[in-house]
Amino acid sequence: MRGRSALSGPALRMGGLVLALLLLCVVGIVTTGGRFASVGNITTLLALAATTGVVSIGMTFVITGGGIDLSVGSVLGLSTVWASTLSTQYLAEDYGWWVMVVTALAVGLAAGLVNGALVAYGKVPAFMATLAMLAAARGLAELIAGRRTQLVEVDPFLDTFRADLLGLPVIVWIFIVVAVAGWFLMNRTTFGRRTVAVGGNPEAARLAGIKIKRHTLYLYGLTGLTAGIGAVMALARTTAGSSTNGTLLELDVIAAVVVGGTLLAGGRGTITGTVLGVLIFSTLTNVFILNNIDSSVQAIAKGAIIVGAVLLQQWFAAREKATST
Amino acid sequence: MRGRSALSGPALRMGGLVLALLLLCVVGIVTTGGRFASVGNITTLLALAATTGVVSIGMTFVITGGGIDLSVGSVLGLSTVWASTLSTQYLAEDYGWWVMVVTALAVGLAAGLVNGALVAYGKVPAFMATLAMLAAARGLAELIAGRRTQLVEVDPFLDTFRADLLGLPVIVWIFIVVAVAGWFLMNRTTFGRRTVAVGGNPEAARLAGIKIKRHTLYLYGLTGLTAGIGAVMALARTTAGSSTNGTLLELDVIAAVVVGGTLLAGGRGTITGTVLGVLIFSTLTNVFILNNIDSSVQAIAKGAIIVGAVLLQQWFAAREKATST
Amino acid sequence: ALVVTGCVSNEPRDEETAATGPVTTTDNDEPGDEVVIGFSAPAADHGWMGAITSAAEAEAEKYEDVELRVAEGTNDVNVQISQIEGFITDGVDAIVLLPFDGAALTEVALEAMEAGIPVVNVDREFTSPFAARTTVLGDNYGMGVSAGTYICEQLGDNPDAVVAEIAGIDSLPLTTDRSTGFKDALDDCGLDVDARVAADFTVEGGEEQTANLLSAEPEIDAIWNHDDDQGVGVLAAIENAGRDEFFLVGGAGSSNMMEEIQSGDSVVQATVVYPSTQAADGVKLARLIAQNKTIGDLASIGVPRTVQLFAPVVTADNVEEYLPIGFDS
Amino acid sequence: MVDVDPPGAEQQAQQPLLQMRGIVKEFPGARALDGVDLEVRPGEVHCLLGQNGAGKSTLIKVLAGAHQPTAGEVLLDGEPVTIPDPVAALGLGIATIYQELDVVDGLTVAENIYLGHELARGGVTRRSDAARNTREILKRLGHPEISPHREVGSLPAAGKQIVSLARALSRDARVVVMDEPSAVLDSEEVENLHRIVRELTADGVAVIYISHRLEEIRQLGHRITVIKDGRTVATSLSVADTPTDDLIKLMTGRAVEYSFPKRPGVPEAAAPVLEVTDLGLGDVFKDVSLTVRAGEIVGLAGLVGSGRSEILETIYGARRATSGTVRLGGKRLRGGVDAAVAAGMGLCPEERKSQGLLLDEPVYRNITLSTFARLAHSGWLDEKAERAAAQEQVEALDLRPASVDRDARTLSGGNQQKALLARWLVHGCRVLLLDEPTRGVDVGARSEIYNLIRRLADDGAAVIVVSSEIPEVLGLADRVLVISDGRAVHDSPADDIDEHAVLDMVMEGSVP
Ligand SMILES: Nc1ncnc2c1ncn2[C@@H]1O[C@H](COP(=O)(O)OP(=O)(O)OP(=O)(O)O)[C@@H](O)[C@H]1O
Ligand SMILES: Nc1ncnc2c1ncn2[C@@H]1O[C@H](COP(=O)(O)OP(=O)(O)OP(=O)(O)O)[C@@H](O)[C@H]1O
Ligand SMILES: O[C@@H]1[C@H](O)[C@H](O)CO[C@H]1O
Ligand SMILES: [Mg+2]
Ligand SMILES: [Mg+2]
Repeated sequence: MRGRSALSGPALRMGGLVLALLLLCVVGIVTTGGRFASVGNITTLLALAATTGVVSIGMTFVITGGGIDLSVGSVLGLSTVWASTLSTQYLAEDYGWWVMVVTALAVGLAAGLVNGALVAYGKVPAFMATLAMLAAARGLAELIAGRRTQLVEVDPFLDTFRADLLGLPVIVWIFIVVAVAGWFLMNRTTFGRRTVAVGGNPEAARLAGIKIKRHTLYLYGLTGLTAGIGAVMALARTTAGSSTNGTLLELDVIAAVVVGGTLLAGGRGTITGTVLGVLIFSTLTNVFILNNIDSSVQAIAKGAIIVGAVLLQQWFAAREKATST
Repeated sequence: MRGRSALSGPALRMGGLVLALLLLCVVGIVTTGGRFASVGNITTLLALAATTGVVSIGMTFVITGGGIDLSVGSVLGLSTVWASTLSTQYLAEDYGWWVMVVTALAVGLAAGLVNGALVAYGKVPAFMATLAMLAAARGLAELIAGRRTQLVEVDPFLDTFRADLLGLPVIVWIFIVVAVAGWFLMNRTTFGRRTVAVGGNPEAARLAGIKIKRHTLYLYGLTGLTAGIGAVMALARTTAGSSTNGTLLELDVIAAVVVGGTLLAGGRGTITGTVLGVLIFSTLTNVFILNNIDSSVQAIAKGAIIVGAVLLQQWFAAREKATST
Repeated sequence: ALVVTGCVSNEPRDEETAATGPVTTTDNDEPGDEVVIGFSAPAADHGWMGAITSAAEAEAEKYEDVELRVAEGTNDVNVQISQIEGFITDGVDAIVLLPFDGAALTEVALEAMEAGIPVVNVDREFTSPFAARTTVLGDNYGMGVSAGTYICEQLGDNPDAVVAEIAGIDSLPLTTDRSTGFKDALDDCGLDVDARVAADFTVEGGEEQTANLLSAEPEIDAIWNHDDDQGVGVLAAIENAGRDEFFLVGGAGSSNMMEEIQSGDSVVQATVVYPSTQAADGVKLARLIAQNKTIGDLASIGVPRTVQLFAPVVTADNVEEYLPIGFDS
Repeated sequence: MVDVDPPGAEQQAQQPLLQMRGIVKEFPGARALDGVDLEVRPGEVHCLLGQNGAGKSTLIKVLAGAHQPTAGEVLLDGEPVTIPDPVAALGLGIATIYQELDVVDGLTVAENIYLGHELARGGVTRRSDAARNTREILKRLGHPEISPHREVGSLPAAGKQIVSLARALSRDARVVVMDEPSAVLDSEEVENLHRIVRELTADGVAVIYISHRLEEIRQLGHRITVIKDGRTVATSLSVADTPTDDLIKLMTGRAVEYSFPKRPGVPEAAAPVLEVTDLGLGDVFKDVSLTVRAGEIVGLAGLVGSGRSEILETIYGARRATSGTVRLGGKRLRGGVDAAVAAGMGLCPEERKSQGLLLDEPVYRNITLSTFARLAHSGWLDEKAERAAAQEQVEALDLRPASVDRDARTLSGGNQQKALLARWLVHGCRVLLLDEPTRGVDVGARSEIYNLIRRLADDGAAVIVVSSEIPEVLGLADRVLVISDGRAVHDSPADDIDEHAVLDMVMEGSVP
């Protein structure tokens, strides 16, 4: 009944995740020594986390708002393809690299809005609408790409997004900016509050005067937009657009969000948790590879660790409950 | 409070699905003439539907009961691998083909029970627990198979399950039997009624004296078991066990179940709908193949058709509501 | 080995060159009986596989007597089996089949053969010799051997050299074949694989896995990358990391890897060709089989049972020669 | 108030059937029960009284095996028993009707009634037996028209309550516990319920009855136990011998004026704020016209299912009217709820949990759900202002506990209702639509809510109140509309009509 639980609650709830991440780091350091803790490796790790991370921020919103978006991976793929078609690249050569960026963002946003319109106004269950988009966007990407990998030749684009800034790659900065913006949006704005309300009890939100359909539309648009941002990052990282970009990304992203503590049923979302979830998974892969572990064993260990992280988190949540008495 | 809607409701709700299936058949006949409607083609179509179909029946239960099982595909793969290891096959040579069948079913059941235990007793969200199982089972299958495809050499096994019975392949019969049993289990037994209760209002179910944890355990066990049955069918159809069997099966299965009208949130499930959902997707693939359609265009069309089917179904549901007022 | 490559790449070429490719045939290209050929291959989820289907389609286009029915590319063996069953029901004249998993498609191919439809098996081999009339093979084990041998030659007498391997999809038997061949060849000169990742044949996978790999191994002497499609990502990661102390050997033979080799200033020194034209060869041979024709330049009658394609190592020395058969990632 | 002689008055003192002693229940963050004693005899209606949050529901959940007590013992026939889970309670012959509707929407009426104790042979349900028995039970409950095969999700709240009741009856219990069973029922249904309860007690069954309607307790109960702040403050009071004022004092610890606030009368000149003209919604209701002036409270009386909730929801824009218009301050309202809220309308819905609250969010966010955007500065939340606004209402409404940071889930039913009212108080509505505003609210809070509604009206708001308690409508409203079968059959000042007249009208309309 005291006010303190509001302060300590979320902090404690994150405890399990932070502990899991620290444990992983300790394992990394113990097993590989300086190789894990090196600046280069940490940079690599962050750069690898960045794309998934940005899309996960968007996904956190849509899940908190009571939805799900299975199409993020294929929309990201479509965006990379569209932004790297020859004609887009020609335009970018003439007018500047922002043409490619705008194209990627616009494609992501548009796909997201289509999802949102289907879910909010067409009343198609989110799972179905975005599954359909998954298939359709992948197909469209293949058509546009003609099953080719499209190399990015626009040097100013590559120079901008592959550069380092204050010792960190630009794409890591993008992740940081998106995460911070996402945190503010979720916790400090009316948009975030509406998201929680719409996901927690849509009928109550509607009767309180919140435009739940329009908000749902925005949520999917936002997630699509992050897929578009992710596409720009993938283009920069891989220097190529391909319809296979983002394959199975949706699973990684949803796993990170849910391991982070966002309720899959909606109504509760945590950006901090999502960031930790993303870092846990990237660190995991990194530690595996540093130790040269067989990919099958990796898969088994990954399964075990997902379960372990959730159990740990629950243990902390239970403790939180107990201490707040 | 009139009684009639109980009779007309489900029938009408299925109307959209039946219509969608009929439409697809008409398209098939119009575009390919006799080739679609031939006995051989219909048999092919049903055989294709069978494995997905059996697993979808299991998935209908777990979703109706408020859960989800993302691991069915990789558990199916693991079961095929385990049931076709050399040692199992030796045993089967000595004692009879049932050894392979029992192995496949046991592996499926065991994996399902592990899922169930994690969800019910470990309180791990279903999405996470079964995602972990997805990764772990696939890894384990790869380890056991040593990334080799294992040929089934036990002839009695192949003779039994690749045979025809009354003009239909045995695996189609298995699908029919599982579907009928599933329908009966869902609609005519205490197990089925409790499944709806557990998914629809777990608190009410608990207060009514239902042991919801144990029931949840059973539900995942059941789904694992259907993955095991699916493995037997896959072994028969492909004459080989492989860790790649069942890749992405979960998406097809969930799509079929949800398009069929089972509520993803739980509390409402329809076996008839699931069967129709499975048939719609197989027919779709079949018509595509017969018409020689580019796979990218297929993907786009598939997306459009998923959305179309859901909208059609909704239109029927709306009509139902209107008439039952 | 018998060379049947070079007929076509996925670059559209003008009729004339193609019809009179390096291996000149007899009047086999004259129109004959109408034949319907069913074609099925895994999903075109990477450039090589995309090129496989495109090349097969382009090949069929050239013959007015060929109607090619292309089934949806799929990585689901169950679906692929039903595609073949469909072809059998349709009574096509021949089937060209690149199975997702050779073992799993063997039975249905046998059924086709028993139904009197000749099957041309491409790339991933069936487990029964009776399941195909003719088999067109790349050489996966041989690819590994070629790459390993090349690396042995380059690193020669340095037993401490660090060798890394970037495989494709780990769960595919062909990956195991390639890795085994690679390991065997390295064994011969006293080297071993110090680090290994699997990049799933995708550009993204290549970038991600390589980034981690480079972090794991601060000093590398040589890398073999199984697949040039994922190679785009592999190169991006290498560039991200600013590393160049090693050389890289590619796999499959994409045109952009060949261009890298040609440029001379890239870490890419060589690539091992795994022809993306094998399904096109399959179509060609299926047509001949269905029309009861035979291959020219052979004394024997009838299309051969097995055609194993040559898997040469492409280096700066011979890249000019191979560029035309490179496929677009 | 009717003063019926309690039917069991002649009952002699006998061995108690059920005893609960020193029951303590702690929740993380709250001690809900702090030593409760209860003693129930066979064949009696034992009433459990207490303010919202006193711990009544928690106590009966302990008895039902849904909660495990932290301390204390339960005796049945003088023998101590443990009740580890709901199955055990049912096994001991204790059946419970919970305060929250505990039915499964996706199952049929018969399936709900037999959920957990299905009539089955080897796991296969005996459907025709279940249907037959269900029909019998429903007939006994006076609802032969409900089909056993109807999906419960399609029943209105009252129908669901009847299913819950039927379920308890299907158990052949020795103790039947009813937690505010009459809350969602209208007067006719309540009569029906009382008949059932009397039949049960005549058979020797003990009924534990929770209700906030004191007149009901007078009619039905034999003895009373009063709980305050998790403690028993009086046990086994005789209904016949305890004056209402004493009961209220026991419950609240103070004297509460149990009457309706004075009506100042609406001046003729008062401007019409809300004008509803010929409003209709499919065949649910038709041609509803009403005008509410500033400072006026209009009551809608009618039977359950007569369409009153739908009328409110349609005025509010939550349902799309099929005909008619709604004007607020002379301006026609178009669009949905958001437009209505923006124009200054507010609705407290009938089912507060499913329609009103974000159960896992703190109280203050529930209170500011319609205003947080207004308190925000160009999209940036001002939580300080939100808390302050919420805190003000929490104090004004005496919401308990008074913390605004608690999750809404942990509030008792009556306090949840107050939180919803607080939402519209913060908003400052010109038109307030209240659907069953005192359902499940205790006597003390009830008069507070009445005063509050009156004060709002006096401050110039136009209020419409839907209530199934006819005295409430008559006592609170300036003007009464009687709704029967989707039509307004009467419209007059409240003084011109009495309870009997209203009953006559609604009954007449309901005759098929
Ligand atoms: N699960 C829970 N966690 C924490 N506190 C709870 C929980 N359930 C109930 N409480 C608290 O226990 C107290 C008693 O609640 P209870 O629901 O028993 O009251 P009640 O007498 O039934 O009230 P009402 O008349 O409003 O229904 C309240 O203060 C409530 O906030
Ligand atoms: N969505 C709907 N579509 C059609 N009819 C409906 C719908 N919802 C409710 N009804 C019907 O409308 C009528 C009025 O329902 P409702 O229970 O809301 O009335 P009410 O007067 O508000 O009663 P209560 O006292 O329970 O609030 C009932 O016959 C009900 O079955
Ligand atoms: O699918 C694989 C890869 O694309 C490889 O690069 C060439 O061989 C094929 O079988
Ligand atoms: Mg209560
Ligand atoms: Mg109502």
